[in-house]
Amino acid sequence: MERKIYLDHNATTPVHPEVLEAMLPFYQEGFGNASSIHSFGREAKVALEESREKVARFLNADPLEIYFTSGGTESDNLAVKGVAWANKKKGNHIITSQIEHHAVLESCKFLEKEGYEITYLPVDRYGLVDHDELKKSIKKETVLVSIMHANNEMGIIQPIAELAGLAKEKGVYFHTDAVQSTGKMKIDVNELNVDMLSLSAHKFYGPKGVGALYIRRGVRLTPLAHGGHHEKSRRAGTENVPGIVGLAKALEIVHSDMQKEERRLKSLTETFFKKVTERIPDVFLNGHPVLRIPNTLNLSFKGVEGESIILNLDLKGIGVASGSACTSGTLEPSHVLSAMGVPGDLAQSSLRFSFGRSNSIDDVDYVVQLLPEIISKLRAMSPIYQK
Amino acid sequence: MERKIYLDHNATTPVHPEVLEAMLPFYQEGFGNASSIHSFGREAKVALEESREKVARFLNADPLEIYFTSGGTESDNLAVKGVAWANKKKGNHIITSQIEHHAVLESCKFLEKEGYEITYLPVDRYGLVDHDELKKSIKKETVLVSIMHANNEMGIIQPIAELAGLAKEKGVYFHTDAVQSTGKMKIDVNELNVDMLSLSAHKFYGPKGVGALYIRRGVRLTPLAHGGHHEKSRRAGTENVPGIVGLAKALEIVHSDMQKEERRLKSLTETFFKKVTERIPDVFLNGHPVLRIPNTLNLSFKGVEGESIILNLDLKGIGVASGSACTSGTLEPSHVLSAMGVPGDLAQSSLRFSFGRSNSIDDVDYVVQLLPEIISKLRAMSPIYQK
Amino acid sequence: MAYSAKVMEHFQNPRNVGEIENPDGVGEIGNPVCGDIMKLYIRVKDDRVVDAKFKTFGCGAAIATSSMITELVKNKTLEEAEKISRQSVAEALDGLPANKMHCSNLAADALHKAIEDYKNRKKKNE
Amino acid sequence: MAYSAKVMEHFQNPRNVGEIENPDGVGEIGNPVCGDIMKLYIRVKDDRVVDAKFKTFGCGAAIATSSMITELVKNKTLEEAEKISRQSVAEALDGLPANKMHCSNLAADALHKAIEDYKNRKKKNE
Ligand SMILES: Cc1ncc(COP(=O)(O)O)c(C=O)c1O
Ligand SMILES: Cc1ncc(COP(=O)(O)O)c(C=O)c1O
Repeated sequence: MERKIYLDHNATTPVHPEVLEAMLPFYQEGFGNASSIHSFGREAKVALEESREKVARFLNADPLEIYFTSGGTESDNLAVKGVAWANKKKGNHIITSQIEHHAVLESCKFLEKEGYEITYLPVDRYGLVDHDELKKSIKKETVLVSIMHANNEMGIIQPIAELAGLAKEKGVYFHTDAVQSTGKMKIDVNELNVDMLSLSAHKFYGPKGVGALYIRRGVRLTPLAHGGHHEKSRRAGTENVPGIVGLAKALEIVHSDMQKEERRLKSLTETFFKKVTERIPDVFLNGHPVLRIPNTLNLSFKGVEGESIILNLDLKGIGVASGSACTSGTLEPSHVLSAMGVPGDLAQSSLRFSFGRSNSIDDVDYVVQLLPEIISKLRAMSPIYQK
Repeated sequence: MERKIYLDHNATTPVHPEVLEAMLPFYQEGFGNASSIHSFGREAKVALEESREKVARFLNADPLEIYFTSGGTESDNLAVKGVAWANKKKGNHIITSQIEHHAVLESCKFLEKEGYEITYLPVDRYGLVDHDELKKSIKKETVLVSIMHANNEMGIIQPIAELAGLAKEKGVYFHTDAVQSTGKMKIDVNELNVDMLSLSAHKFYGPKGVGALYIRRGVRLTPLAHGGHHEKSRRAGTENVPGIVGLAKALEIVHSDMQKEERRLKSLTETFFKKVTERIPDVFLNGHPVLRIPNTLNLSFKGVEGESIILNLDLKGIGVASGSACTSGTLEPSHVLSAMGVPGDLAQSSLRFSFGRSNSIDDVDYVVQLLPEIISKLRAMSPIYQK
Repeated sequence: MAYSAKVMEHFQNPRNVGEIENPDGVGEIGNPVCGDIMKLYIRVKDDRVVDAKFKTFGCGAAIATSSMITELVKNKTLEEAEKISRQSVAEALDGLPANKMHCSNLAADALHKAIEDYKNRKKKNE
Repeated sequence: MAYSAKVMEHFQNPRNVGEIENPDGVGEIGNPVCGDIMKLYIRVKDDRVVDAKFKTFGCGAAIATSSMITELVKNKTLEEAEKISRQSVAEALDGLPANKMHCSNLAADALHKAIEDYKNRKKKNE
């Protein structure tokens, strides 16, 4: 069989075998509806609440503050729109950053059309939001600040605790999209000082289609999905028990060896970066060099468009992602690179390598061995590359 | 082991073994993100689009008209709020019925608070919406009529094609919540003449946390979840590929022997009803006697409160549901029975038996044998029951 | 919702179900919240509740609290019986689910009504 | 997004990559939609395109269409070459994914620019 190397763990991850094992009993045996009062339902309910407790424990939250959703996108939408709708009387101003995931950005754009005012904070060339910019932007009408923890494209980590402190001082709710940081580093909602935090199971070896929103006690928020009294009436819909059990189990697993895995991934990415830059000229790291999650490298290969590299790697069984316009569907290159001031052609030339549990140093060596030839072949074809 | 009999298939169903088998390859092998362009992603994308085609085929729709969601609740919310938001310029009036599922009712109540006008159509004592009432209610400002196909509590089937025809005549969108009918009877969006139709996989032996909304080409609708370009930008969020594959497979399975299973379930429920009423006096069938899905019986046991029956059956391993206030969480008895004009004490005395694939005539016999003693014990305790 | 073992035990084997013929006091109460109905009968001798029986149309919690209160009240003086509160019934049952607390009101209220009824009758007869 | 086998074949083995020294015409075009850039060189003899080469900074579709158009145009008269449209390139590649159709514009536009360039040079020399 052809060798397959997956270097796109920020897009999604395979379900961990123990996660799947934990989920299986709830498809056919413990399949009840957690709202039913008979034994079938109670069994599901117990699993649901145990999962909630587990998740709360790993986030240093109270189980009553954990709400299960269908994923990161729903969590983000619920946080942003939910707070906006519920706090109309206080104001109609929301602050976010230019580098958020589309789930936050598009929620904000939707609210903008509804008459809300949105401030999109700029970032510096490393991708960091400026403390003073945030401070200046908060005003009487501000009801929410939403700034992501780790950026999905770059891996940059924002100093959330500090930024959230500014919001808290002014009595403004703070939400963070922790979809990319959860599972890759310690998450403590109190240390982070946030009122809401989004996460998505499939980013940390859990199943797709399930996520959670941490909502600190006391936060006023209108539901996105109305219906039954599930999730304390904040998120209606029959609970996806196998998925929720899987989410909790996945969180448990990533926590069981987090520091070790952090160190391992950091070493893999560092080795990869070192070898790539040794063997290929004109490669640039995008985003902050240090404030980053351990698994992610965003590199620009001058003179070569991202998709054309992806396709060549794909032909060798290697899966990576790019922020190039031609793969994004929007036909615009990465809004994150644009916000960081990366010039258009370098933005078009960017590739994201995101490592994970399945990767070893062998994978690094394999990719590093193939990449130079691919890049030089493409550069030979490029009208804008001069050695 | 204690005998277990599940008679609550309208609440949820166990995942069919073949469904689980179809899902499994997408947790660890074909785990890619369907938006990724590398081979991992393409494999997921193929599975996603094949599932969409399958679902479309069974509904007699076009694959482009099938949108996957996180379940029935989300589908209902998306249809109701989505159309309301997108068609503000045309009008702010929505028509629904008093017996809808909470996912539709609460969406309407939310819109009411936002300034929309909602008409909640009454039903007759059999639970049927009146054709003329609907006709009278449609006005210039009406943008949507949402009336459910089969009611979850009673099993009553509305004459959707007829009702939808009225809406169509006036150029008003028609949505139907087919969460309870899908999998239990043939669903053809063209015969039903609807513009939108909600379904939820876990009601027909598929997994929880995944559903679909059929949206006829040309319907204007604002998304509920904003973000990436998934589902043609109408429902953002990484696609739950295993869940979606499971949904499609489940639909395939229920379609493979639908007529046979319909007949079998009809015979089971008829036998059950006959035997129960033979052995227990003062039992009343709620809802239309004929226009009903084949698996559902809603019975009122005069003088006895629903939860107390459920608990007694539960002690014998039998799972059923009730519409009694004390199990609903809302502390109000079934809004459906109220709308049908069933008196309060009979509403409190109602029990829903919903049969499914796991049930045989043995189950009927077993329950029918236990039930008389339970009812007479409780009636002996009842201050309102006189023989 | 999960009932305690004690609730389930009383629900399965309710004590003192029935009516007392020619009772000394009767308390009937309908729960406006959920529609449950309870009827509590007492027999009083020398200012002491010597017997209590109930009939209840209601959920598991309503039946268990009914059963429990008839146990609690037996052989109590009227003064002691009047002190039996909603809370004491729930506690005696090792607690009730949060969304069922309203059901424990039923039993205590019916008892207090029955005692009131006994007192009214006595007054009339005096 | 799924590319046809033909697209992938041209992407993997692009024909006529490079520059023509002292070309008779050059067409350079940047795709304003997605930022791709293509440079197409032609050699013309007796009103016939006898050679064509390209350099492209772009996605799979951009590279494949570039390669394909150099093949299509070779040995065509200028008149014939001018008739090569965006559509004909896409068709020659057994189609392109819907969201990549804009990339096929690149190659056809670059060719037409190169021919125009050739004609302008010729006019100047006349
Ligand atoms: C930072 C971030 N937020 C939100 C999301 C959305 O999560 P999901 O796709 O699970 O809805 C993603 C991933 O797609 C992400 O990387
Ligand atoms: C008629 C009806 N509509 C909608 C729903 C909601 O579906 P889900 O629980 O999958 O969100 C249900 C079931 O709960 C239902 O029976």
